[in-house]
Amino acid sequence: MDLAFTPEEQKFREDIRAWVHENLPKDISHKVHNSLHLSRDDMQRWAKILGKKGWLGYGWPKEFGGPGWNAVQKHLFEEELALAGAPRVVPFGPVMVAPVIMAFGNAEQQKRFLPGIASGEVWWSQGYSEPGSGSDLASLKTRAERKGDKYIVNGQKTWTTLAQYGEWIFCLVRTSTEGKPQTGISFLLIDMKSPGVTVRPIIMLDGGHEVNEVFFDNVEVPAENLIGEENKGWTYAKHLLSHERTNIADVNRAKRELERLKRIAKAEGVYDDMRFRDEIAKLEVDVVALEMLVLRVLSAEKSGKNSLDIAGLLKIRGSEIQQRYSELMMLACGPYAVPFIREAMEAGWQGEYVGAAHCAPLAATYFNMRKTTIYGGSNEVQRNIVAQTVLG
Amino acid sequence: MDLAFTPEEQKFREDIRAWVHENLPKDISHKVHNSLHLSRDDMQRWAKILGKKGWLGYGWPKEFGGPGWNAVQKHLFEEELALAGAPRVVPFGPVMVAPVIMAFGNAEQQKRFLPGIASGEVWWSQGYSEPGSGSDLASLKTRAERKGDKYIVNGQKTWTTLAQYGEWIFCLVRTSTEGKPQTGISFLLIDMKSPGVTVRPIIMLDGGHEVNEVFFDNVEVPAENLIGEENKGWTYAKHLLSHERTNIADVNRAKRELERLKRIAKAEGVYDDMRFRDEIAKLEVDVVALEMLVLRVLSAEKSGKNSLDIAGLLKIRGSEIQQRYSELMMLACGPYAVPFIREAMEAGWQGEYVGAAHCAPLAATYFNMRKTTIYGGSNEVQRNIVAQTVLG
Amino acid sequence: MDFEFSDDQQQLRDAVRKWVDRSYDFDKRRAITRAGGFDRNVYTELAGLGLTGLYVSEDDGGMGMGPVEGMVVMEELGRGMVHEPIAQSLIAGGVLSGYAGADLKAAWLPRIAGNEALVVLAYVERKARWKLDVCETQAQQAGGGWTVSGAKSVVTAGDQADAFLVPAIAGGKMALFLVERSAAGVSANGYLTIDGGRAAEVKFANSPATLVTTDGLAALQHAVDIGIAALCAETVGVMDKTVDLTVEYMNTRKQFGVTLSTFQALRHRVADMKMQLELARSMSYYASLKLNAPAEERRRAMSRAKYQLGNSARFISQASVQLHGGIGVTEEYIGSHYFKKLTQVELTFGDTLHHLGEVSAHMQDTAGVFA
Amino acid sequence: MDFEFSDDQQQLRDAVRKWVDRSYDFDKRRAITRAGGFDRNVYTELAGLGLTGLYVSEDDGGMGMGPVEGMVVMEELGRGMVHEPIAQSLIAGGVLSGYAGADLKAAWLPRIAGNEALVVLAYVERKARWKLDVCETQAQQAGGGWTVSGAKSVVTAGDQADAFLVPAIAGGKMALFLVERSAAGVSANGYLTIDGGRAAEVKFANSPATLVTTDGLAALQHAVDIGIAALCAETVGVMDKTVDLTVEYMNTRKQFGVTLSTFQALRHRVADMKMQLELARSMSYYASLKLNAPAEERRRAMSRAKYQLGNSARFISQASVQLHGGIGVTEEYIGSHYFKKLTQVELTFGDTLHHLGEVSAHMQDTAGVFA
Repeated sequence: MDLAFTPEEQKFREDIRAWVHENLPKDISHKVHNSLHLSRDDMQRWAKILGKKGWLGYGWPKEFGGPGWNAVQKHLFEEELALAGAPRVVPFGPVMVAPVIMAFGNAEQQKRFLPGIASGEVWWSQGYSEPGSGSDLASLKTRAERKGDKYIVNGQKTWTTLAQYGEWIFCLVRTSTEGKPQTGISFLLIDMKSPGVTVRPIIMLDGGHEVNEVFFDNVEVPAENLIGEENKGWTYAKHLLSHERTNIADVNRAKRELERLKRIAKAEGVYDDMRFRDEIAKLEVDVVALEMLVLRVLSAEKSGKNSLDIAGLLKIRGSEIQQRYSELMMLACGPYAVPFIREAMEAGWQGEYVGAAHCAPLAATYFNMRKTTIYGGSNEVQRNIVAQTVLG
Repeated sequence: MDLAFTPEEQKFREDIRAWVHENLPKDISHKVHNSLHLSRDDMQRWAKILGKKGWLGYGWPKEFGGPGWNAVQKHLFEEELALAGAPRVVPFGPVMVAPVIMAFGNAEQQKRFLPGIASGEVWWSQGYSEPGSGSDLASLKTRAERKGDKYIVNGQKTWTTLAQYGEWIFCLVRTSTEGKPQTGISFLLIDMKSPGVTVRPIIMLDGGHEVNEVFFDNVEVPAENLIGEENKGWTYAKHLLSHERTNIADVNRAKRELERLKRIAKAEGVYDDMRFRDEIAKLEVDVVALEMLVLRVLSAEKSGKNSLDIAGLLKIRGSEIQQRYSELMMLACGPYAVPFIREAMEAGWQGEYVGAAHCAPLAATYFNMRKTTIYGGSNEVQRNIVAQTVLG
Repeated sequence: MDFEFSDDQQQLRDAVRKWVDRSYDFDKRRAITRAGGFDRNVYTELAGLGLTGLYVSEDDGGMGMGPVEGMVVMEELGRGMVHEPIAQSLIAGGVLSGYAGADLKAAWLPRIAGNEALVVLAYVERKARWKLDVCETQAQQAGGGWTVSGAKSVVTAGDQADAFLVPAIAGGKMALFLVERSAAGVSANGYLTIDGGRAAEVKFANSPATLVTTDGLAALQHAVDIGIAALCAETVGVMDKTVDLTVEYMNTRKQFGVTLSTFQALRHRVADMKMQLELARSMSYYASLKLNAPAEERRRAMSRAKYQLGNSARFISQASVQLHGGIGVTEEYIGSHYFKKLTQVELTFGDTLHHLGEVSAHMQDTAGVFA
Repeated sequence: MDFEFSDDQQQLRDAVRKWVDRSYDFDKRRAITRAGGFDRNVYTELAGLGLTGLYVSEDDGGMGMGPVEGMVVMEELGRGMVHEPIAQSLIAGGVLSGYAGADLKAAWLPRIAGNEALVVLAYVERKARWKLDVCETQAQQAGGGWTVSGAKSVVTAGDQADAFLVPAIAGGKMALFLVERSAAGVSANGYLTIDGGRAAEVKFANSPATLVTTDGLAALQHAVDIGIAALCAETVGVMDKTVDLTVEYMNTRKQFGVTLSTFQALRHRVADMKMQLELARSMSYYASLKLNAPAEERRRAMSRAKYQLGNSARFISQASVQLHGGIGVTEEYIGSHYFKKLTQVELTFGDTLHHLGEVSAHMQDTAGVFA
């Protein structure tokens, strides 16, 4: 047992840190550090910088052009990016669909899709949820009917994050209504420029446009865009989920934001108010405990001995912590968190801030963070899963 | 709307207060104020004092010899007793079985049983729960078979509070296995001196002997001890539950104990520690809010207009508050709550207290209070009930 | 001890509810937010119902009513999340009635009751946070009158109001002044608030002011307490509706082939919401019934109430969004606006931690409602 | 970064678990409680396993092991709720090894490791509560030696121990002394503790004492930190077993015709217990891995850990009893003893609020495990 990273791991971390320091545009990290609005250009600019270095697919094995890092290295990479104020890697391409294409796609598909994902050129979206299928994803209804060498897709996806920028979308579609709901689902890649695809914004309670409805009206999809076998899509999707582990805890971001919370509390004069300070102290312990939990999972993966099946705990705790720091930042500003001036949440606003610039986006961030206990399998679903592992 | 009690209600309160001051033995109130062990004699001595005044059955209508008080008067009476440090009236006779006998017993039964209950002479116990029937009370199995003019009772009751002192016990027994479980239950009064009745102590985690198992082995019970009709017992028992309303919140005791908590915190030097003091402050608000909730129910009863169906809320909140003040008292004493010296929890102990006399019973009380969220319909069952009223 | 509403109070409630149902639906409210978060026409309608003059005596053209009527009105306005700040009229009516001289009363109370003047409290300062006794705004005697200089933050409808109640330091001690928005040196920079309503930064530069009272801190405390009682009642209305919406959704929305209301874990959450709602309602009653108590007792009661309401609002708002799932975090769904409204409650007249501190600092040896 | 146990550590764990399973079942433990809460023969058995000398160097007859081994041992002892205080031997071994002179080490460490001497920390004072720097016990230099006078409370197995580590003020500064129980002027008044173990009030009246170190506060802080790390590990063991018991009961006990584990609201409670358990286990690792860090970093880590463990213990103990229902509050059921043990954890080496205060007072600008 040892808490310290090995010298090799430390060296790895320092190399990443130096590179990020050199290559992360300051205007972008400024926005991240201050919860200001990130444009499509910001996100894609950073994605392409990573892509050029070969690190956008930082979880990829060497055979597909990735760095072939182990779990600890991936964690250190994520941590250095987060602490430096890099935008989160938009996961739909490199983290979500790419592993599925690698594992279940054919050579042709791999050759066709992976380079655009690795370089950050092509923006992918995820088409899973539907209006009637939230926690109960397997009940999805979007149909794909095979007609010759094409699928005709009809239906609707929703909560599709950043689909307004999407060029391709990977979808779970129903290709059969026989048997259990899970067995009739296929995994299809769809060009969003195809006729019949419509994207409609969903405005969130913070006023932001982050998610969308995506409608499919007799969309023709070449059959060659089917991943693996028809009706096996559920299996592939589950494989994908198993690739998301420690990252869902978002502990690195939590560390960054906890430091920001302390800065804001100091600026607002509440860091020395024992009542408020105690709330930060509680969160401090929460973050340390979450990080230890994450490190335990990493250690188990590294050793390959006993895997720790606690992804549900990481999701629950991580999201609770995200909500809490966003809430405390807002409370730190007190009355000055009340103004809701959208322009003040953009970088470079020349208006007069109410209170201080750091106050402007805090309520919006608190609102936005409500999603974290809902998406990616709501915390209630996660508790079901945890209970299942404990109680049977 | 008016928060103040009417002059008549105030006068009523003052009369009660004066009488209690005059008649409550100081040795008994000393024990109550300090959570020391109450003997059977203590409890019965007080019951007989109340009985002599005609106030043991303080909830009884005039026609049965009670004072005929309204809901507010009953509340004021309970409050004055609680604040003065009177032991809680042992409810099984005057509060639980008596109303059932009044409502569903025949004249003969009323004549035979009510006087002994009103005077405090006869100690009653309650035979509801069984080893297999806790929250699911209707699944009870204790059988009563009619043989001529007798019932032959076989089975077991459990969690029978103070049954070691009991002379009579009112039981729910199964007289039929047909139909829904609820329909085959009868309400039977059983003389605990009958052959075949055995009482075995259950020692609680605080080391106290408060509850028992009661075994019935071919116990002969005269058929005249059946209340109302055979197989209608469930209805009577439910009637009984509807007679327990605001009292289950135990808010008067909470007020007394909150004051005690403040005294202990001062003596232990933590009243001026902001962190600890804040915990008391939170409880202070909890108690005020609970009292307001109780007063709202009383007001609704008094006005007869809109009844407030929130007994479940009173039970949940009241029990949580009881647990919390017992926990805070223990924490106030810190390391001095660790010793567990049973003799030091008796009045008049001549030994050397560790820390201070007030520290001695605190952990035991904290342990004992765990029961409050379990008994009388666990808080989970109460939440089911509340959810039913809200969601249908 | 009586918590029943009189027939008159019930009629008042019905009248306000009917107005909300008829004249202030979600689309209307949303349009007002888009237009800036305040609609003077709506305010005029509310004045027509007599609500702006609730705490103004009948002699001065008001309704001459008390805290219970104020509570009834605010509960109903809360159910509809009405932006237009009747609570500010209650504050202005109450404070001027209680602290101003006869001339000032005669000049302003009829105008408040008659909707000629929207008068709002301008007291938040950058260095004060929730403290009422921290004030950098200064007052100077000039000729026969006064001027004030300073800046006040997050003033409700501050660029729409006709006048402000402004605490300022006069001769080393806090006094309370009335300043008209049209007065020289007054500027108001308005913006939307997180609940979709309106507020402003208001600055005073040697602005002519009328003295309301030299007992400024007492008047300010009283003003805030009127505001807290009104806010508590409003919050009860907001939460009541939030619970209704949640219940309706859970009984409609299906997952895994059954309605959400089938799941015990979610049912228990709703039971906890009901608990928080009823505790909050109880403490709102308590606040209104203590609003005319002596200052110390009144202030203790308001802090207790605001602490409970803050806790309840936090639990109910967060639980409601969570129980709704995705739809609960969308702008188009009304529920998310209830969430935002409840968030703003926390950030108004002192947050929950602040009032915990007040409760803690002013505890007595005795306990309970009558202690 | 590696949280895997070595083969040696795994073997140590297995050995202790085997001993607990074989030699310390519930009946045995209960009998020890009835007989006073401490059994020297059991302590001797534990010494036979090498546990009393875990932190004593091999040169001094001990095992020369470190915090991770201490953690492994304490977890297993926790699972069995073993009364006999190995944590005290860890403290005595660690503190004497770190702070005592060569002679004192040579005289006592072999006896501790060899079970000839049970040495326990006697530091709680009436006026100190959880503060380590409040001490009224006085030390006087007399001839070539020292005497101490004062009273220490809730000393683990205080009337069974052979010697005490006693902080006392010498020349205005805290020093640490070793006092034998057989020394003149020592009295120990023993009693059961709430977990069924044993403690005592110990008084010293001009009792001959040996100076361990003049750097008494640092040594005491270190002693308590060794105790906290051990207690955290022990608590993980206790909670681990508590969760197991609860799961077993819920999968057995039927209500309404189905097992308790069928009810979603109860299932979610179990998920929350699992959460608290794993957070606690993580922080117990953290505590043990920081036990040899520089004093300031070490102390900060121990407070963070004890705060988490306190919260987890409270939640798990209370939830476990509640999920059991009636049986959970009976003396005859083993689960209620786990509850009591977890209650005592809260009252040992500083409660949760105390350690929150420590975390709060020593926060840094950075965050996380490596900050």
